[in-house]
Amino acid sequence: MRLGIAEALRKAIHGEMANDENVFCIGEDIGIPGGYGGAFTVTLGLEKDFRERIIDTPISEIGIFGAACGAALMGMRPIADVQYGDFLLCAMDQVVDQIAKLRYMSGGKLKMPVVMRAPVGVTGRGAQHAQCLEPYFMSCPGIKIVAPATAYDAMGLLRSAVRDDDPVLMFEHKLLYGSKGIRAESGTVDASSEIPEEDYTVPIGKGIVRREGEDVTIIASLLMMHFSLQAAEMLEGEGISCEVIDPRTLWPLDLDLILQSVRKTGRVMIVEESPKQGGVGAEIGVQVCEHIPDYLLAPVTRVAAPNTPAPFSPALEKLYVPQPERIADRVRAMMEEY
Amino acid sequence: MRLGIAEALRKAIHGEMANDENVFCIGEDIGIPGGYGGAFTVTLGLEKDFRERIIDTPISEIGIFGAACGAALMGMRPIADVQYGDFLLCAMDQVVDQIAKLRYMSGGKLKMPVVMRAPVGVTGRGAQHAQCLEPYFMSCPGIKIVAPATAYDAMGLLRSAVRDDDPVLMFEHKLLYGSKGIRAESGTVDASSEIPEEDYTVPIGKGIVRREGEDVTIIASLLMMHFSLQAAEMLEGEGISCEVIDPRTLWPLDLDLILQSVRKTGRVMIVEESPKQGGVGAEIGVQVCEHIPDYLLAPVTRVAAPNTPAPFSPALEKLYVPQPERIADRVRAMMEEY
Amino acid sequence: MKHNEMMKSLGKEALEGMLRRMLEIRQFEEKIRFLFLEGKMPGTVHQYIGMEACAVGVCTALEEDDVIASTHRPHGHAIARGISMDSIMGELYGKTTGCCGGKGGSMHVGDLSKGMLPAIAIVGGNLPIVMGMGLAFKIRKEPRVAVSFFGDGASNEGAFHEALNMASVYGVPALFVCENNRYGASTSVKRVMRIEHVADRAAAYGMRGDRADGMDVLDVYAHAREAVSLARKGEGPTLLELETFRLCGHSRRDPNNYMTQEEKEHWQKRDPIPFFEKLLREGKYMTEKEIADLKEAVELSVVQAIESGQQSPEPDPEVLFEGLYVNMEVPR
Amino acid sequence: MKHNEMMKSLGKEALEGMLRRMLEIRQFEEKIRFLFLEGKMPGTVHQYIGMEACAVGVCTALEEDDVIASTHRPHGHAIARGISMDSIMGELYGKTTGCCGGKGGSMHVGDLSKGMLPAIAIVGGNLPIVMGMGLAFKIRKEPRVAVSFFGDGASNEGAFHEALNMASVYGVPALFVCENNRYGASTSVKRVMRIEHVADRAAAYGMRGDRADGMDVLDVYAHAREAVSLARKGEGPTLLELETFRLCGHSRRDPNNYMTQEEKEHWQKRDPIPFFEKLLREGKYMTEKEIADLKEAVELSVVQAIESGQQSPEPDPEVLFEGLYVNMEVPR
Ligand SMILES: Cc1ncc(C[n+]2csc(CCOP(=O)(O)OP(=O)(O)O)c2C)c(N)n1
Ligand SMILES: Cc1ncc(C[n+]2csc(CCOP(=O)(O)OP(=O)(O)O)c2C)c(N)n1
Ligand SMILES: [Mg+2]
Ligand SMILES: [Mg+2]
Repeated sequence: MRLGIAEALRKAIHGEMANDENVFCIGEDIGIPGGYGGAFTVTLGLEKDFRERIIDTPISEIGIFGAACGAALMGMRPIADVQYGDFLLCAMDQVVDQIAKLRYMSGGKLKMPVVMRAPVGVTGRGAQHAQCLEPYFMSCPGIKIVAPATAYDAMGLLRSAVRDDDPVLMFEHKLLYGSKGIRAESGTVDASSEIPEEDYTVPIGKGIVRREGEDVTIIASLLMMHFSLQAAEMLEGEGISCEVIDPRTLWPLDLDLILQSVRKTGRVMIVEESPKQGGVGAEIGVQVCEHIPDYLLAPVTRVAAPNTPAPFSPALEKLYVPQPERIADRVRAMMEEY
Repeated sequence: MRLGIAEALRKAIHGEMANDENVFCIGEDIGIPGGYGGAFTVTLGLEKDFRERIIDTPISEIGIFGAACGAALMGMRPIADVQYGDFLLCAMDQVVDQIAKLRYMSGGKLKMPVVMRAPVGVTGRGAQHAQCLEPYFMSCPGIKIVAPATAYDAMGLLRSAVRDDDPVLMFEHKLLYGSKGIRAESGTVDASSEIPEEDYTVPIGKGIVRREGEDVTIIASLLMMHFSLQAAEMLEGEGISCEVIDPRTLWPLDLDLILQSVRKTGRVMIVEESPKQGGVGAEIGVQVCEHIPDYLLAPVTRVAAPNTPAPFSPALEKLYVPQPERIADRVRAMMEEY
Repeated sequence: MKHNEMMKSLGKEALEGMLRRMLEIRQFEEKIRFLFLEGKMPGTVHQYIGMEACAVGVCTALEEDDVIASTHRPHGHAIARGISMDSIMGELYGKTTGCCGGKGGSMHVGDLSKGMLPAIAIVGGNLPIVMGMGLAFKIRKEPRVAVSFFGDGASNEGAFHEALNMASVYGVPALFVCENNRYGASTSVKRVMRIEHVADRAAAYGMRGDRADGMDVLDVYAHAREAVSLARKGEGPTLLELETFRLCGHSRRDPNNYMTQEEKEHWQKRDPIPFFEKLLREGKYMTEKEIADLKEAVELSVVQAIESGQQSPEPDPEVLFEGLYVNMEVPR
Repeated sequence: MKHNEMMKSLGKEALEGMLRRMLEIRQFEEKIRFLFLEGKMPGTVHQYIGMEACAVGVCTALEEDDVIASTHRPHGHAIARGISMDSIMGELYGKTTGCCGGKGGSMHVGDLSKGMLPAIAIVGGNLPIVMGMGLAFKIRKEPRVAVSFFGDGASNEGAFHEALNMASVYGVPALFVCENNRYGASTSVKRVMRIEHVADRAAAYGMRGDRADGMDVLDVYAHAREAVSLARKGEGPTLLELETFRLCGHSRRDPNNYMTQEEKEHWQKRDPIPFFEKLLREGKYMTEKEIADLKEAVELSVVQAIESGQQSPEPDPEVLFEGLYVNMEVPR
C-alpha cells in the first residue's frame, strides 16, 4: 500500500492507540468533527475511533506540553503536537526544562515517554511559520530527535517514538506530508512509500544511505534530503558520484554511518534548511573533523539558509532555501577545488 | 577604580540612564527598596535615581520581553533581565520570534534596540538554575550575543549594547559578578578590573587575546575563559604555551582573530560550560575547519560539560563543569598525540 | 448612545469614510479570495470577511499618533488603519512595493510609520508588545494609545495573561480588543473556555472589561472611543470584547465544515455591511445611489491595487541579506 | 466547620500527626538555616518557616494515590507528604541517599513513588504538569487527585493561565493551591497584581475558587478536603488560595528588608504552630508535656537526618552519565 507521510503517520498513530490505551494525542484542532485533523491532516478522523483520547486543546502551547509531561509521568504515552514547529518556542520551558530534565533530576527514577510532533519548513508563510527548529533542540540533553523524510520512515519512527520510554521530538516537513484536500501544499515533494503490512519499526539512532556514491558524502534530512538526491541525480551525468545519507535521527547521531561514508569519499557536505549559524550542520561537521580529519580531501562544507529569518517574497524564499541546483553547484565547486 | 562585574554593570547602566532618558530597566526584583537589585545586585539602588525607569515586574517573563520589544519599537532603549538565564526559555517566543525578527519582517524599517541580560553558570542550584543558554541563541539570526568575562568588558560591552540599534543578548556569569553581601556566591572567581574614568566602550564583534602562546589556541568565554587561563598557567611550567582567546562576542564571531591565532598555533580547543552537543564550540570548531583545515596539526577539540543536564551534587557538579585541571589534561593529550 | 445620536455626532463625512473602509476590506478580501482559489497568489491568507465593523469601529476612534498591532488575520486592520491597499497588496505578492518590502507577507502586513506594527502571526504574541508600547507612552508621558487586536483563541495563551496583568499593574494607555468570532481555527470557543465572555477575564487583572456588538460599527466605535479616551486620560487599559463572526473560512480554502448551518445563517443575517448601509440610508446620510457609487469606486481601487501588486517588481536577490541588523552585515 | 468539630472528626492520632509534621518542617528548616549560615551546606535553599499549616493541612486531605507537585520551596511539602527527612536531607547534601540520588538538590526534592513529583523550580512550571497528571487520571477514570502548590508570584505566569483554563475545560481532578505569602521574592503582591485575592482569578476559567486561612492548619484541611472530594467525584478542579506568610527570608541569608516591621510582627503573632498547639491543648487533645515530648522526638529525628545526610556517600562519578535516557547511553 502506497501512502504519503500524513497518511502513514495517521495509520501509525491509529495503530499505536489501538494497541495501547495509554497512548493519546493532544493538540490544537486535531480532532474537531468537520475540522482539519491538525494543521496538516495527520490526525484526521482519529477522533471517530478514539474520542476520549484525541484531546483538542485551547491555543495554549505551554498547556499542551505541560499536559503531555504530567500525563506521561502518570504512565500515559502522549503524542503532543504543534501546528507549526515555530510554536515550540511558546512551550520551550516545558520541553527543555521539564520534559527533557525531569528524569535526570529525579536520579533516573522517572520516565517521560512523550512524543512531540512539529512540522517545519519554509513554505510561503513568512518568518514566523517557517523555522526549522532542529538546531534549538540539538543543544538539549534528554530529548531524542527524529526527522523522517519518507512515509516508510515516518511510520516506523513514529512507532519507535511512541514505544520509547524517553521523550522523542519528531520534526516533519510541510512539503513532504502529501496532505490532501484543502490542506494540500503547493511545492510538495513526493515522499510516499510502499508500506508493508507488518508492524515494522525504524530504530531511533540509525541513519540510512539513500544513495551510494564515491566522491562526496551529502548529509541531509527532510526536504533537503530529497533536494540532495535531486542534486546527486544531476551530478551523476557529469561524472560526480554522491553518496546521500539521511540521518533520520538527529540526536543521537549515527556517527558510525557518517564516518564510514566519509572515510570512503573523503568529502562531506551537510545540507540544511535552517540558517547556517549554530545549525545541525555545525555539530555534524565538527564531529567529522574531530574524528577523522585525516580522511578529508576537502574542507567540511555546509550548505544552509542565510543567517537571516525567512523572507516571505517567493522570489527571495527560493534563494533562501537551498535548492537542488545550489547544492549541485557547491558539490561541483568542491570537486573542482579539491 | 577597581570594580567587580556587578558593580561595573551597575555603573554602566547608571551612566546610560543618565545620558539618555529613553534607557530603562525592566525585570523581577530589580528595584525594590530593601531588596536585592536583581538576583545578583546589578541594579541595586538604581531606583533611587531613576524611580520611573526601573520597572519591577510580576514574575512574567513573556511580559518582560514583550514589554521590552514594544517599548523599543516606540523608541525606548530597554534593558531587560531574567534572574537566571534559564528563564529565557519562558520568553523564547518573544525573544526569538518577535525581538529578533521584527526588523527583518518589516523590510528593515523597524529598529529593535533591546538589551537582554541573562546570568548563566552551573552553581550549586540544580538543573533548572544552571543552564548556559548561549547555544540556543547561536541559532537565532537577528540577535547579537556578548559574554563579558571581566569587569572592563562588562562595562564596555554594556555601553555598546545600550547604544546599539539591534537586540543584544548579554550573558553574564554568576561566579564572575563579584556580588557582595547576602548575594555573594561561593566559588566566585575574581573578574574585577581597573576601570578607566572615561566613557570607553568595547566594540561588539571583537574578541581579544587574553594570553599569547605558540602551541595551542584555547577559545573560551566567561568562567571558562578564567579556567583556561589557569590551565595555561599550569601548562607554562611544562613548556606548553597556550594562547587564550576570549571571543567576548559570540555572534557575530570575530573569526579573523581566531583564524589568525590558529594559523600560528596549529591547534584549537574550544572550552565551554554547556553540554557539548550543539554547543557554541560546534559552530566555532566547524568554522575553523571550513576555513583553514590545512593549518590544523591536531583535530579540533571541544572540552565541554557532558551531554546531560547539570547534576546538583557538588561532587558531580565539579566533574560536570570543565575544571582548569581537565582543560590542562586535554591540552597535554593534544600535545602528546600531535 | 443610540445610533441616531452617534451618527449625528460623527457626521456624514466620517460615516461615509467608515463605510468606505468596510467596503474596501470586503472587496479586498473577496477579490484575493478568488485569486487564491485560482492559485494566482502566493502564500496563505486569513481573511476578515464579516468582521469589518471591528477594525473600522476601533480605528475610527484613534488618533494619528496611536499604534495598533494585529494578528495572522491583519488585512482588515491594515485597511482600517489607512494603510494603502496598494502597499498591502504589494506585500501579499511579495513585491518591493509591499508595506514590508515583500519580506513580511500576508500575516505580517503593517507599517509603523502609519500607526500599525507589522502584524504578529504568533497567536497572543502581540499583546505583550502592545503592553510595552503602552509602557513607553506612560514613561514618556505621551498622550498616545496602543491597541492590540486579537482573537478569542488568543485569550487562552499565557502571553494574554502576562500582558494584561502587567498592563493593569502599570496602568498603561492600551486597549486590548478581543475579536470574539466564536472560533479559533476550527475550534469553537465553547470547547476551550468555560466562561461566556472573554471580557470577564479583565476582572482577574483588576482591569476594566467591556463588550460591544462587533457586527455594528457604531457600537464598536462608541465603546472603543470610551476606552481610548480613558486610556489617554491616564485611567488605564480596557479589555474590550467584540462579538463577531467570520463569514469566511479560517484560512484559504477552509469550507467551515465545523460550523453548524444554523450558526452560519444566523450570523450571515448579521453581516455588518448591509446593516450599516441600512442605518446610513435610513438616517439619510447616504442614498442608495451614493452607496452604489461608493462600491464601484472601491471596487476600482481594489482592482488597481491588484494590478499594482501583480506588476510591481520583485525584490533584488541582495535584499535577502538586508534589513536584519542596523549597523552590521549579515555574517555569511 | 468549627475548630472543635473539626478536631473531633480528625481524632487525636491524626491531630498529633499533623502537629508532628508541622514541627518536623519547622525544626528541619531551622536547623538547615543554621547550617547554611555556617556555610556547612552546599547550594541554596528556600525555606517554609511560617507556612507549615499550608502543606500539612492540604496533605492531610490526600490519599496515598494522590500526587503533589511543588516549587523552589519544597521541603515543607515533601515532609508533609511523608517523604523521609533522611532522604530529603540526603538530597540537600547531594548524597546517594537523597530522594533524587543527589542529582536534584534542594529545589527538586520529591519522590514520585511516595506521591510527590520532584519539585519544579521554574515559577509556575508545575501547574501545566499537574493539569496533565489530572488529565491522565481523568482519561483512565482513576479516582486520584493531582495537587499543585505554587505561590502568589506564580499566578502571574502564563503557565498558570494556560494550566487553569485547560484544567477547567477538561474538568480534571486537580487542586491548585496558591500559597499567597504576600511576596514573590522581594516583591509585594500589591506591586504586581491589582486584585486582592488570587482565588478570584478562578472566575476567568469558570473554575471553582476558594480561600482559607493559611495559618490555621484546620481551616486549610477543611477547605482542601472539600476541594479534593469534589475533584475525586468528577466535579472538577479548584483554585484554593491560602493566606499565609514567610517567617523567614526568601532564600538563605535574606533579611527581608523589603518587609515592614509592622507586617512582620503582625504575621509573627499568627505563627501557625503555637496557634495549633493552643487548640490542641485547649481541646485536650495533647498536654503541654506531650507537646514538649513530641518536640524533643522531632528534634532528635532532624538531628539524625542531618547526620545521615552528612555521612551518606557521595555519588560515584559514573552517576553523572546515568539516569538521563531509559534505554540509551549518554552520547559522549
Ligand atoms: C502560538 C500559536 N499557536 C497556534 C497558531 C496557529 N493558529 C493560527 S490562527 C489560529 C486560530 C486563532 O484563533 P483566534 O485567536 O480566535 O483568532 P481568529 O483566527 O479567530 O481571528 C491558530 C490556532 C499560531 N499562529 N500561533
Ligand atoms: C520562571 C521563573 N522566574 C523567576 C524565578 C526566580 N524566582 C524564584 S522564587 C521567586 C519568587 C516566587 O514567588 P512566589 O511564586 O510567590 O513563591 P514564594 O517564593 O513566595 O513561595 C522567583 C522570582 C524562577 N525560579 N522561575
Ligand atoms: Mg477567533
Ligand atoms: Mg509568594
